Amino acid sequence: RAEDTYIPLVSKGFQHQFWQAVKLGAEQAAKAANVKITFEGPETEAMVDKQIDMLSAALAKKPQAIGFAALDSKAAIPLLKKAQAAKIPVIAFDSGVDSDIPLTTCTTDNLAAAGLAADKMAGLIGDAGEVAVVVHDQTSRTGIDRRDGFLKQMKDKHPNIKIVSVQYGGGDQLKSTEITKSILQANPNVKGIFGANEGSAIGVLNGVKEMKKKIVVIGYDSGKQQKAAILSGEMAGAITQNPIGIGSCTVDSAVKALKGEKLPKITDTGFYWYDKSNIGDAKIAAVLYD
Amino acid sequence: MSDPALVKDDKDGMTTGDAVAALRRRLLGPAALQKLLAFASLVLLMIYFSFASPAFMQTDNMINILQATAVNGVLAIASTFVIITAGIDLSVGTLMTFCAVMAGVFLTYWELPMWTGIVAAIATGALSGVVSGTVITKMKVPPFIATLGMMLVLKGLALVVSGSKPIYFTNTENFSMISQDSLLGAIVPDLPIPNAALILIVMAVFASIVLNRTALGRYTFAIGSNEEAVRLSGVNVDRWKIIIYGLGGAICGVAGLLIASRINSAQPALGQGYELDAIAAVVIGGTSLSGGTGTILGTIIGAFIMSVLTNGLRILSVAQEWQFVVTGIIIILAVYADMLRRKRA
Amino acid sequence: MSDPALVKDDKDGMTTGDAVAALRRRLLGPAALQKLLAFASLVLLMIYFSFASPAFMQTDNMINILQATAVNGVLAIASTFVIITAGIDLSVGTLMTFCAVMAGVFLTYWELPMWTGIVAAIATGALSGVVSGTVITKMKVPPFIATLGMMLVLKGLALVVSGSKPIYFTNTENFSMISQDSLLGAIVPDLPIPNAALILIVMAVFASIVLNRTALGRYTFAIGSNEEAVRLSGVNVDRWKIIIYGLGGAICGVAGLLIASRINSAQPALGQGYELDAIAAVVIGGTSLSGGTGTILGTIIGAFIMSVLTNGLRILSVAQEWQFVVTGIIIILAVYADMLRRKRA
Amino acid sequence: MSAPLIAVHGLCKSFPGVRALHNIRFELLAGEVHAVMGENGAGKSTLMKILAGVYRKDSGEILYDGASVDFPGPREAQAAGIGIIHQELQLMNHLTVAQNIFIGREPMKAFGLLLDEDRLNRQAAELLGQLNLSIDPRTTVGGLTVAKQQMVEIAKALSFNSRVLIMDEPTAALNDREIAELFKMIRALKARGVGIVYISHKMDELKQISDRVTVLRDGEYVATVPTATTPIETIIGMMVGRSLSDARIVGEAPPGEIALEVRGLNCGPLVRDISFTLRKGEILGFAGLMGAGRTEVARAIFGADAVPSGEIRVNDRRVTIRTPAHAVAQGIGYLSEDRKRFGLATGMDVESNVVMSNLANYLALKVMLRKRAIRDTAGRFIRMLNIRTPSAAQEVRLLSGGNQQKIVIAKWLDRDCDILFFDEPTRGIDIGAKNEIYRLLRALADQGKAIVMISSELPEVIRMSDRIVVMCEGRITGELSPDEATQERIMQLATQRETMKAGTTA
Ligand SMILES: Nc1ncnc2c1ncn2[C@@H]1O[C@H](COP(=O)(O)OP(=O)(O)OP(=O)(O)O)[C@@H](O)[C@H]1O
Ligand SMILES: Nc1ncnc2c1ncn2[C@@H]1O[C@H](COP(=O)(O)OP(=O)(O)OP(=O)(O)O)[C@@H](O)[C@H]1O
Ligand SMILES: [Mg+2]
Ligand SMILES: [Mg+2]
Repeated sequence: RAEDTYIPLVSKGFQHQFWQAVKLGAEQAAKAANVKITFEGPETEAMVDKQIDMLSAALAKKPQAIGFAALDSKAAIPLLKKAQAAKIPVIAFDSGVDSDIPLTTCTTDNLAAAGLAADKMAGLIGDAGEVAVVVHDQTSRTGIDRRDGFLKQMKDKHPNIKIVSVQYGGGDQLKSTEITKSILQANPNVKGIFGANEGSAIGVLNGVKEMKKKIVVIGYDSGKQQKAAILSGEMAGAITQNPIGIGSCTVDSAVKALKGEKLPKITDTGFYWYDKSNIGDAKIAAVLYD
Repeated sequence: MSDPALVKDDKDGMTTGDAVAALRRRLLGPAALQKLLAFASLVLLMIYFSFASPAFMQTDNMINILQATAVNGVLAIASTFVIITAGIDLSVGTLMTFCAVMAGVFLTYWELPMWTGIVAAIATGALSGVVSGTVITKMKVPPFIATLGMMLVLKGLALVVSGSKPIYFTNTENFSMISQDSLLGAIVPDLPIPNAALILIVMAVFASIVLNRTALGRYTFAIGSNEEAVRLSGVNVDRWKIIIYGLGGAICGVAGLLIASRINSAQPALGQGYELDAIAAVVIGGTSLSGGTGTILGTIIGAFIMSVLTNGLRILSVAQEWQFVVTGIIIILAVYADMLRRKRA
Repeated sequence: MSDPALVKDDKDGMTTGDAVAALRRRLLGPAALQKLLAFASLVLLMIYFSFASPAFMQTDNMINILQATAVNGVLAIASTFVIITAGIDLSVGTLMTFCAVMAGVFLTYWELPMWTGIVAAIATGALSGVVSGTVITKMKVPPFIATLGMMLVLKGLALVVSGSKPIYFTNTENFSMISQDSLLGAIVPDLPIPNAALILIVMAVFASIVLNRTALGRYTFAIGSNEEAVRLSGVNVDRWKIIIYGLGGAICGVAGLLIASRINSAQPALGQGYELDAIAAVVIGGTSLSGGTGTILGTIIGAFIMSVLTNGLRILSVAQEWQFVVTGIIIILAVYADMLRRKRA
Repeated sequence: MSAPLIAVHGLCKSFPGVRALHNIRFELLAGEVHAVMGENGAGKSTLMKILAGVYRKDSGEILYDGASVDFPGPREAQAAGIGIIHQELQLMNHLTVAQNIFIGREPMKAFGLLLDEDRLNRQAAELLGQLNLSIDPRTTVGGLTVAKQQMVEIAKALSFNSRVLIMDEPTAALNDREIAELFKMIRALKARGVGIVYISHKMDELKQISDRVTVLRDGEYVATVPTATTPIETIIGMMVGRSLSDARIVGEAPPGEIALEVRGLNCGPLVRDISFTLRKGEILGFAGLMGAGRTEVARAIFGADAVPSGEIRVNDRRVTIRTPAHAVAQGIGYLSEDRKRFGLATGMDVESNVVMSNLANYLALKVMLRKRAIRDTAGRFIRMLNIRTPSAAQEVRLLSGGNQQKIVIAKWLDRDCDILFFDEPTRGIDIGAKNEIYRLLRALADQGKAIVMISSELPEVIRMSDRIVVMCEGRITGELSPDEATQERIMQLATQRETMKAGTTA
């Protein structure tokens, strides 16, 4: 029976708003499908082993299916094999696993999304000049992909733009603020900064404001402050994934798998550029969170 | 027996000449020199960074550093009290966050006027400190564990109370003024020192007075020096320790207001890890972890060493992984320098 | 005057009857009872979770718990030595990571045979411990700061050496066996206890022997009890302290191997925060942070309390923010229970 | 006769494994100095701690001013007018003298918000003045000598204006002048009607100051007698159950060859141009006032502090000693005067402390401890030195002060050093045990060991030494043979300050 169906989601984190939005999407889908879910993730995206412990505990509860956002593409493979042996369907979300066990992966192409941010940045600063990046993490998948996507696009497509600094603020608004201020202090000619997740973007915004600079700020993800900054023009725009969509996709795919439906290898939940002009569009508003 | 110069101070009828001589001694004597030496690491760092990058020694960067020191500085002041008692408080970081969240609850969820939020943050901090102090004194749980437990409890509660999402101060537009505006700049336009730095200074002066001129301060040192002796002297050590932890908590409440006003929101997931920075600042500033000694001035210098270092390395665009290495080494060297200075004195 | 039972042990000529009585006393006497009581918190937790969820008390889940305890347990063993000397080691977490990275460098980057990776990890740990110990003894930097500095240095170095990305053990397929396979399960199919748990037990036995039956262990306790007295007894305290930190570091190297083999990679950003879990386990296990007392058995119990708690709360699907709150409270209560037990004894 | 201030009946107190007090009687009158005597571990301190509210009694009755009391803590006892000077110093080392004295009773100003430091210092200066103490109230206590710290403790206890004042070995670290000063204070208090309990192991003080003596033995009440009419020998007899002699203790053979030679040793202000020789089989006494620098000389030779300049020769071989480990390797041992801080790991058991400096001798395969051998050694010393402990596994901190001192001695006996510095070896030790220690030192010398005995008790130095070196202000001011050595002669050298020395030769 559907209401006895239990699907734990083991995520990469839970405190950040991005993951809270994924959780929201998953809960909505679970309610619609009348299944029970839980959602948990380690405190930082470095804690690969803690995530493995969470996955073990989730499997111990003998769930009907499982959702998993791997912090490391290889580390969990033995456990996933165990799940496969126990005939528990696995749905990957956010980023994939080096294995064909997951029936599908609900994800966004972070590299391409950050590339789009680079294109937008180039357009806004006239395709030349100095640019800096504030990233949340230098070892987590999302941090690496967003950084590399942005840098590669700049190098390949916008050779006149120079990246003067890439620094990491742990997604901590205060640290990111201080980092931004130091970047602006050391590089007064910077024309734009890209903040690679919500905390970094808010930090960049604060830092630019405190230094009383007028430069192009591009953010990532959403949240009340970013939305307000885009409306007020302090932020030029931001990339958003569809976290709510990722969450609902994960649960929906799991439910489909339990019904025996065939799933595509990858379910792209998409990403979007939003700015003052389109922030009100229904399609955009649906993927933003507060 | 004792230094005659010192004894003379005792006498009530000092002549003007005596007073001048005393002042000179105070400013130029070996004790003053020793205090100046405490600044040595800080000054050395600043000189180095000034030569290494022209962007460092500029008014606006100095103001950046002032502002960047505020939160850690206030947390370090809170920690100083506890550390002088030979205790430790690992919960300062998450307590700061929890206080910020409580301010958010009052101001945004309940739409109350701004002063209530300020009171709420400080009262929450004091209350939590009192709880820690009670666990430590009445349940005899060592401070490290009691405050480690509180760290987790407060981290959880901050998430619970805020609903795991940031609280924005939408109802109190001028909340951000607390830390970001510059009262001083409004009077002296050339000195746009942000309020955050002013608050740090005010807290430092307040803490210095409490530590050096009140009974609370006296018992802080006494307990850190020999708790059993204080107890045998008939002092209610438990009560004073609870008060000291409560005071530390209240000061964390101020830090909570500062950070919330700085980033214009209460971020429930932030805070863990800040306690180590605060403790490092305290120890770099010459306060001993085994208790009984310490100064607020030292703590402030320690906090500035930490933020000058971070700021300078960032201005030099040192790769982040190397920033960790350098920071680790400098923390050790700064404390080593302080040891040497003390030994020579 | 004194308890005759205690004195009798001294005499050489014990009769068989005496021996039996002694054995009985050892197993059933108040001392033994007291030791059993140390398990009380652990047993209570396990009973509670067994009733609360059928999924808890199952072989699979017990094996999960064993597996999950291994890394923290080994780190806690390393911390036990240092804490008994009245020191502290905040670098155990990042050192573990750095050792794992070094194993990765040997095995994957340089493609050397597996034993070299094992040696590299342990030697790196020992070396780093020796550096901490030297900073503490020769530069007289307090352990808290020396190891806080080392924590940052090692965190940075792990990123530098690995190039800020995970190192996979692609060249040594069976590296994952170290922790994940089950030697025991191969012999007794019903007991598929993972090697990680076996290694934890081996390390615990080894550490117990070192602590209780060697000169190193005796000096560990003596230094924690009164370092100055030991020095004035003509013991080269500095050298022994460096050895003790070195031993702690080497044990962290074992933890590094365990975690790397568990997650099949060396993750350079992992590790910070693990030191607090390790210290909590040590203190819950009855070792005093002020030095001079402690047991490895207690530490192991402490580590199990931590992992049973974490696992149980997850199995009960307690909301994560509440998990923090509950964990914080239980840590405090477990140490409180241990205090009560000691006081009564 | 008035009703007693304190009356104790049938008091019992046990610690785990130890029956510290059993069925104790005790009585204190107003205006009386009542000495409590007994061997180490007899239960004196325990009884006093119960009276002062530090410990709770197990059973029995305490009448204070005729009313039954049971103080839950020291604060309550103090409030009721019972003050105590603890045997072990209880000071806050980082605080100043004045701050220590008035802890918990600080004068305030600004409506009770701020401390009135000036008044605090003035009050302290007054109090110290009454005691004739030249201590600046603003110096930090941690930097004072043990003697001065002891005086601070006394000043603090006096400042309470208590009706009962308990003094647990207040003179253990004081010199004669300071003791005389203290006795003056005690007489003044007595005249004011304060009841004083006085504990000491120095028998000569009894007659000087006390009115009555209560003797305890093994935690039991023995007798209460008036001091004036009871011979000291009788009291000693009641304490130890036998009589003791106080004849000079001389060696069997004349001293042998030179074991240690020190030439021109300098180390800080308290070790200035020290030269002396020490022979095998000899006991060399180091006399002097507190603060003369004798401890510093011993510590300098032992490598415990900064490396000294000058020459040290052991068995006619020049040696460099930088750490205590070097010193011990050269066969030099040092027993500190402050056993709690420098002598013992008090949290560990008796046996661990006994073998502390000699652990290498108890190892199998160079790493594993030979536990049985350790226990045997501990047992041997417990019997030999008559250490009162329930077992070799008892924690040292639970033993009485005198028994702790014996464990320090056992530690160095076990190490079997050829040159031994005993710094105040009998401080806080009862008269019976003192005699044992004297005999022990002499026996060691007779075995060929070279011994330096630092002591502030002149009779003891004279009684024990084959030669006496006297120090003053960091210098050696003279050397005396036992025949020339009188208390007067030693005191003269010990006070030969540099200013007075001009023109004279030492
Ligand atoms: N806290 C304690 N726990 C266990 N035993 C104790 C404790 N305090 C004292 N004792 C024991 O009680 C007995 C009496 O000790 P106490 O300190 O009263 O002796 P004392 O007469 O003052 O000796 P001394 O002259 O050496 O100071 C001793 O055997 C001692 O070991
Ligand atoms: N920690 C310290 N810091 C500064 N001065 C000290 C310290 N310890 C001792 N002193 C000084 O050293 C001097 C000698 O002290 P101490 O009483 O130990 O001398 P001593 O001659 O060895 O006495 P004793 O008769 O006890 O052996 C004192 O004048 C004291 O002021
Ligand atoms: Mg006593
Ligand atoms: Mg001395």
